[in-house]
Amino acid sequence: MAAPPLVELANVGKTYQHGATALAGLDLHIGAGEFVSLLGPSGCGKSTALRMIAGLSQPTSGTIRRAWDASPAPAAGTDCRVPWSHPLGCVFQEPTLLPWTSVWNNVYLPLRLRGVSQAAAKSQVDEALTLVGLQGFEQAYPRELSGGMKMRASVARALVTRPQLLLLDEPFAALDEITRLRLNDDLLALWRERRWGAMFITHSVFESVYLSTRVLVMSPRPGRVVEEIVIDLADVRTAETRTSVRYNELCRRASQALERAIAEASTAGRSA
Amino acid sequence: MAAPPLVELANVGKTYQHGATALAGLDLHIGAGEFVSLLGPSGCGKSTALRMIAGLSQPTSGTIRRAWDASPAPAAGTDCRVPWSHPLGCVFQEPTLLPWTSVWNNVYLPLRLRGVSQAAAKSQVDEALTLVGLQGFEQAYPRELSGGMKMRASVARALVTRPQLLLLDEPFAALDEITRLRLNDDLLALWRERRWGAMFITHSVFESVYLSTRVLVMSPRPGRVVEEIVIDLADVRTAETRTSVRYNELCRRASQALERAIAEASTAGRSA
Amino acid sequence: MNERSLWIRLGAPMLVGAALLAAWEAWVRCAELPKYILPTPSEVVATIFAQWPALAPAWLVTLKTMLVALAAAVVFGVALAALFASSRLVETSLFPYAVMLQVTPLVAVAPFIVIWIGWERVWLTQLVCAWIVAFFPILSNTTMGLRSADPGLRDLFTLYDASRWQRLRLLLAPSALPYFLAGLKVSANLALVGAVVAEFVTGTQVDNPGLASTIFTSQLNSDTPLMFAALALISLTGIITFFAMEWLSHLLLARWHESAVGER
Amino acid sequence: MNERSLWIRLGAPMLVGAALLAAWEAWVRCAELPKYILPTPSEVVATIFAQWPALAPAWLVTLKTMLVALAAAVVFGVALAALFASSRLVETSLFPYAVMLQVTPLVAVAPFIVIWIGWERVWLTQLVCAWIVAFFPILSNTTMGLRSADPGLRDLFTLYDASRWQRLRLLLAPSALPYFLAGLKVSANLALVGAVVAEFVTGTQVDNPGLASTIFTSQLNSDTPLMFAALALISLTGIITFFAMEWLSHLLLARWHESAVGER
Amino acid sequence: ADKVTLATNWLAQPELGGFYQAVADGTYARHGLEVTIKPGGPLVNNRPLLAFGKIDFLIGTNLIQPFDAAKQQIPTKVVAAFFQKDPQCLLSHADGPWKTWDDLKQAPLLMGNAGRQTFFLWLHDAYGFPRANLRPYNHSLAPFLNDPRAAMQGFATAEPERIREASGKEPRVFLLADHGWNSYSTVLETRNDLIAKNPELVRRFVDASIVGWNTYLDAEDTDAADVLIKKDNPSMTDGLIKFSRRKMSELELLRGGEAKKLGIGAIDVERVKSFCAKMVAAGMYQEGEIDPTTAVTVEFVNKGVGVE
Ligand SMILES: Nc1ncnc2c1ncn2[C@@H]1O[C@H](COP(=O)(O)OP(=O)(O)OP(=O)(O)O)[C@@H](O)[C@H]1O
Ligand SMILES: Nc1ncnc2c1ncn2[C@@H]1O[C@H](COP(=O)(O)OP(=O)(O)OP(=O)(O)O)[C@@H](O)[C@H]1O
Ligand SMILES: [Mg+2]
Ligand SMILES: [Mg+2]
Repeated sequence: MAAPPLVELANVGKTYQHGATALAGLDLHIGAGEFVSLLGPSGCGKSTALRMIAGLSQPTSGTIRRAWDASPAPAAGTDCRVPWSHPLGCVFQEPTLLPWTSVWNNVYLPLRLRGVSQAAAKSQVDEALTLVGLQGFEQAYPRELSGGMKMRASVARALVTRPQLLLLDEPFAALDEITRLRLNDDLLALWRERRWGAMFITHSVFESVYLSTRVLVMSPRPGRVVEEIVIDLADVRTAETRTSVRYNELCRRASQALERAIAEASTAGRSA
Repeated sequence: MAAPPLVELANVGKTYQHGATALAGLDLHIGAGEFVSLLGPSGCGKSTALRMIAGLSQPTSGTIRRAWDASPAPAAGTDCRVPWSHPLGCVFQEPTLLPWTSVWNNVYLPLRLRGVSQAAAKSQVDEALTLVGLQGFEQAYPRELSGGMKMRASVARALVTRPQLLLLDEPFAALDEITRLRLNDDLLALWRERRWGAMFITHSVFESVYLSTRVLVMSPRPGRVVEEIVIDLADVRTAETRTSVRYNELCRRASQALERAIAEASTAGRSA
Repeated sequence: MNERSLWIRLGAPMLVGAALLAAWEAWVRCAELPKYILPTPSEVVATIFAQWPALAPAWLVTLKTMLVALAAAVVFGVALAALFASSRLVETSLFPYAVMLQVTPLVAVAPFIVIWIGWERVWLTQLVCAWIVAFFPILSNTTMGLRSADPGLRDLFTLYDASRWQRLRLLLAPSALPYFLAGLKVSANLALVGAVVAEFVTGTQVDNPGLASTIFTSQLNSDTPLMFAALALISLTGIITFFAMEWLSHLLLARWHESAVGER
Repeated sequence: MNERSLWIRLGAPMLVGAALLAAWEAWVRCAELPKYILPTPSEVVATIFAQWPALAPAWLVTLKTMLVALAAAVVFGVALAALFASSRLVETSLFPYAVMLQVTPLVAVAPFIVIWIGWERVWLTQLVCAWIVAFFPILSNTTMGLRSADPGLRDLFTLYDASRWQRLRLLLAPSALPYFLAGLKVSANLALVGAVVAEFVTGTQVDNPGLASTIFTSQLNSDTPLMFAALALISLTGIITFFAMEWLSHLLLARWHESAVGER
Repeated sequence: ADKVTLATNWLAQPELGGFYQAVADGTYARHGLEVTIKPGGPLVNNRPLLAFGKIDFLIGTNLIQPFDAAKQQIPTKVVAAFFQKDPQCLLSHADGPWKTWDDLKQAPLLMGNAGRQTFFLWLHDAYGFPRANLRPYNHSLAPFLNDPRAAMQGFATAEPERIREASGKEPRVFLLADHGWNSYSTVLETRNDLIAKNPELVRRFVDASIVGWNTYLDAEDTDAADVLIKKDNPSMTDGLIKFSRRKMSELELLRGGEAKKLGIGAIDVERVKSFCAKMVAAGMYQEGEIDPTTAVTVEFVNKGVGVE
């Protein structure tokens, strides 16, 4: 955390056109190699924060600093046979696949946009598809996939560029627990190997503690970070981690923080 | 279970146009007042089964019998000031809200389609919205909602008609755990009051055991029911249920069944 | 759309228009073209004012034909598209006749339309001609739009036993709206051209002349400024209609459709 | 679309067509209408065969004008729509001129087009006229379509720093495709009408007369069967084009778009 | 040879035969001219081409448009008037109810756009033809043939034969010229600057055209010209050509009136003035709005060319 953060939000607020204030006074930073989870009640502004970090939406107050804004990505068309790295990878809450083309082409898309040829991308795309368990569905069209498979395709697309910062909006919510656990482990393994920064939005307290180096708990609308829990578990996490005392303690802490935040909300909601 | 089942699938198979077989030999029945959960790996055909029960897709083999096919619903336009009950309520895996109108109108839609006037529907719609915690967002448009809020609107729409059979496809996947637990309890309370039949697709083993009278575990593609777990917990379930020994034992059984099913799949997948 | 962007959207075309007109004026003046070859915009405007007593009623006549023909095109096009939406078989069986109606040149069939409707009913004949010209885009676009409803929403309506009419009104119609509006823009233009052409082929009127008579007479009389004045009124009508349609689109789609909403 | 539905979709319109033709034949025979008022379908068909040596080259001329005008309309309409998609300001500034071009009646501006292009280049003049008639629907529909891309996908392309061109080609173009295709159907019809009308207003190419010349000649000679023969060829062209477009739509949209896919 | 373009007011037809004759038999070539004929048509407006200088000569239907040109100060002039008598006529069915000129006022009158804006105004003013009786005319005979009570506009040299060919009966013909419509027809117009800069060329063209007309009217064999006409206008039949040629002679369209003495193309300025006065009386122009003498010039005609 000595290194300058990849992204830093200071006192960020967001009010939408019709007057809904989604965020107010959000402070948040993600350093290189950090795995930050965001926990918060439904509608508290997690997706809004993610979209702002990704540069897809502008805050109405406060500032956002992004490390990669200073050093721009290589121009499209540059020789890309060497594994190429885009600063950002993103899994939105919805799968957002191109309906008019195959799963393979959907995962290939970010590379294609950087001018990587199909042949050059093949191994990378196939690897990403295998990672999420979609081998055999390369030629299927999005409408022929189940809900969970669509999300997995979307995860594969985010991973295929080997990003420095990975933004994930509930990527595993539509998956059964076994697949989810497997993907958790796969993701962690990849993270240990590549040490990207990650912001992970989830509703599973267990998942957030298991994966993260830090868990941020947000309050309901207007959202801001109300609690920061540093996860001081060993880097390598296994099934045993889940039964460890520390893990369960951290989970309980996160759960309680969330509960507190929501309790506030429902009293606020009922009084409103 | 002595009463004739609301719906019964016998040896049902489904092969899609491009040759993908989603289901093969699926047997399943839901009785009145039963709360049946479906657990299964991603892509095993759960949504396909739900769509077939809802009559939105035809099986390519086997038979489906629906109790309400014999006694048709009252014709549209009949006097509906008395609370009216549609045989089916359905929450799809995606929110499927009408983008061009407000949340209120979206929840009102099923009543509107039966000729209920806005005034007559008001209390029912408002009640459903309050149940899912969307009070205050009646006039918002779907695109102004967060992912979880959209799903909640969809749940409200399914509940508003007081159906005899409720089909729910991962309705709470996009919700934080606190909201999810609250909605679980609310749903159970409603169920105890109205005793509808329910088919609940979920990826959370805990949720399935907590809510159901019966849990069905499905094998991967082509899907069929490989294990049936009768949940013999007391009807009234509370936070204490979750710490009970029996509950945890049932959860473990369900988990293991799921794990076995998926282990088969991945060996099959790798050999394929 | 906020205040500022509204002003830009009205101001920008006006600026471009003003610049073009100025260039035209300058060019004609420098090249010293006589006005029977190409009048300057100022001459055209002067002609519009000078001839207003004759132009205004002619404009109204054409406008009336255009609007009624457009209304008929909307009613008929939408109704037929709704019929087509009910069955693919009906659609493929009848669509070719709609195509035939549109591709048959008015100049050729006008005499037969005249005989069929009765040659005393000139205005009705013109209306039918303009309508024939205008209705196809609405039909074609609305048909495509009605087919483009989201399958998830279709399922929802099936589930709740929506009647055909409910499905049409509450699901298909809103889904088709953006397509319909794109078609409406084309049809509005065609109704205008159709109104003018219809007057040409059914004979310029002596008693209630429309703009086609003005154009024809001015051509016959080599009165180029008057012809340009009439053409300017036609263009103006087209442009006003266009912006009215844009505004209608905005009104109907603003809160939900991708083509109209701003930031998510 | 499976084999069976393909046959139904081709068979149904043919059956309806056959029934209508039979009714027409019967009616004309019973009413004993002289053929200069209304010929029977069999007379029309006989005329097509008898006059084939004259009709065929005329048909080819009109067909050529139509196809080239349509191609130009597609190229220009799509290019302009792409330009409009790049900026809302450009769009509102220039769209009115596209409207003007479309609403100005050809009969009025044809002499100026002839002067501008040169009266010797008759075919080019006709081409330009037919193009003017045909291009607007493509422009209008494609513009609407380019705006209708899913906002989530737009975000995706922004995130990955897609260039304008990549965004256009990989995102906007496929999203606009259903709109474009609806517009194409209208434009194809208009290109056909435009090709005929252009020949009327610019004068026949003396060496290569098209169907307009046939129509006019037959009108002068009261050779109604010949006129219907020419009109039949025009209708046939329109219908064939229509089915070609349907087939193209099916080919391009079948695997993914709501308007074309069958069961989910 | 000088390249010259002549645009006509209609498709190729015997009523323009003299010009085609001069092309076909080399008369123009012998006068040092290489002439291209650009035919007109029902919706073709060749007139602006003359003002723009894209063509050199234009055939006008009658004197109205030259008057309009004078009114708009367009620098063009009539240099020759080929038809001394306008063949414009009204037609009624042979077995229909309309037997006299006055009967026609009750008839539904099929009339195209140009007629409505020119001679109908005169018919209305001078004879009280009611506007309400106007019916659309698109050069199709079907509406006329369909209704025995109908009357329609026509050229006395063509429509009677077209009607006879279609229905077997020749209609009744009422020449406007017999009732006071004394416009010239098939007038040759050109630009003033051409007259000023190259009067020699204008003279050659007028002379050659007169020679062409004389040949076309006199020769037994006008096959070369007729082939050209039929090629440019496929609706022409030999029967129609024969009929037109016969009618042109019978009605003395080219050689009647002043042309008897002064030769084909003759222009009598007094007659032009008188026609103009009639049009002013009919309300087509304001008093004094037009100086008819600026619309025509006799510089190139009245020389007795071709008169034996
Ligand atoms: N385009 C919009 N216009 C107006 N309000 C919006 C818009 N998008 C989001 N909001 C509001 O902002 C708030 C935060 O939304 P956001 O999507 O960030 O929530 P979230 O934390 O991601 O919730 P969830 O867990 O349910 O996905 C919500 O209350 C929502 O109603
Ligand atoms: N329209 C379709 N065409 C072809 N194959 C399809 C289609 N819809 C679904 N499938 C296939 O059928 C299988 C079952 O899909 P289904 O949506 O029922 O899965 P699911 O159990 O709901 O999965 P999830 O938990 O991921 O939602 C999947 O393998 C999918 O690829
Ligand atoms: Mg969200
Ligand atoms: Mg599913």
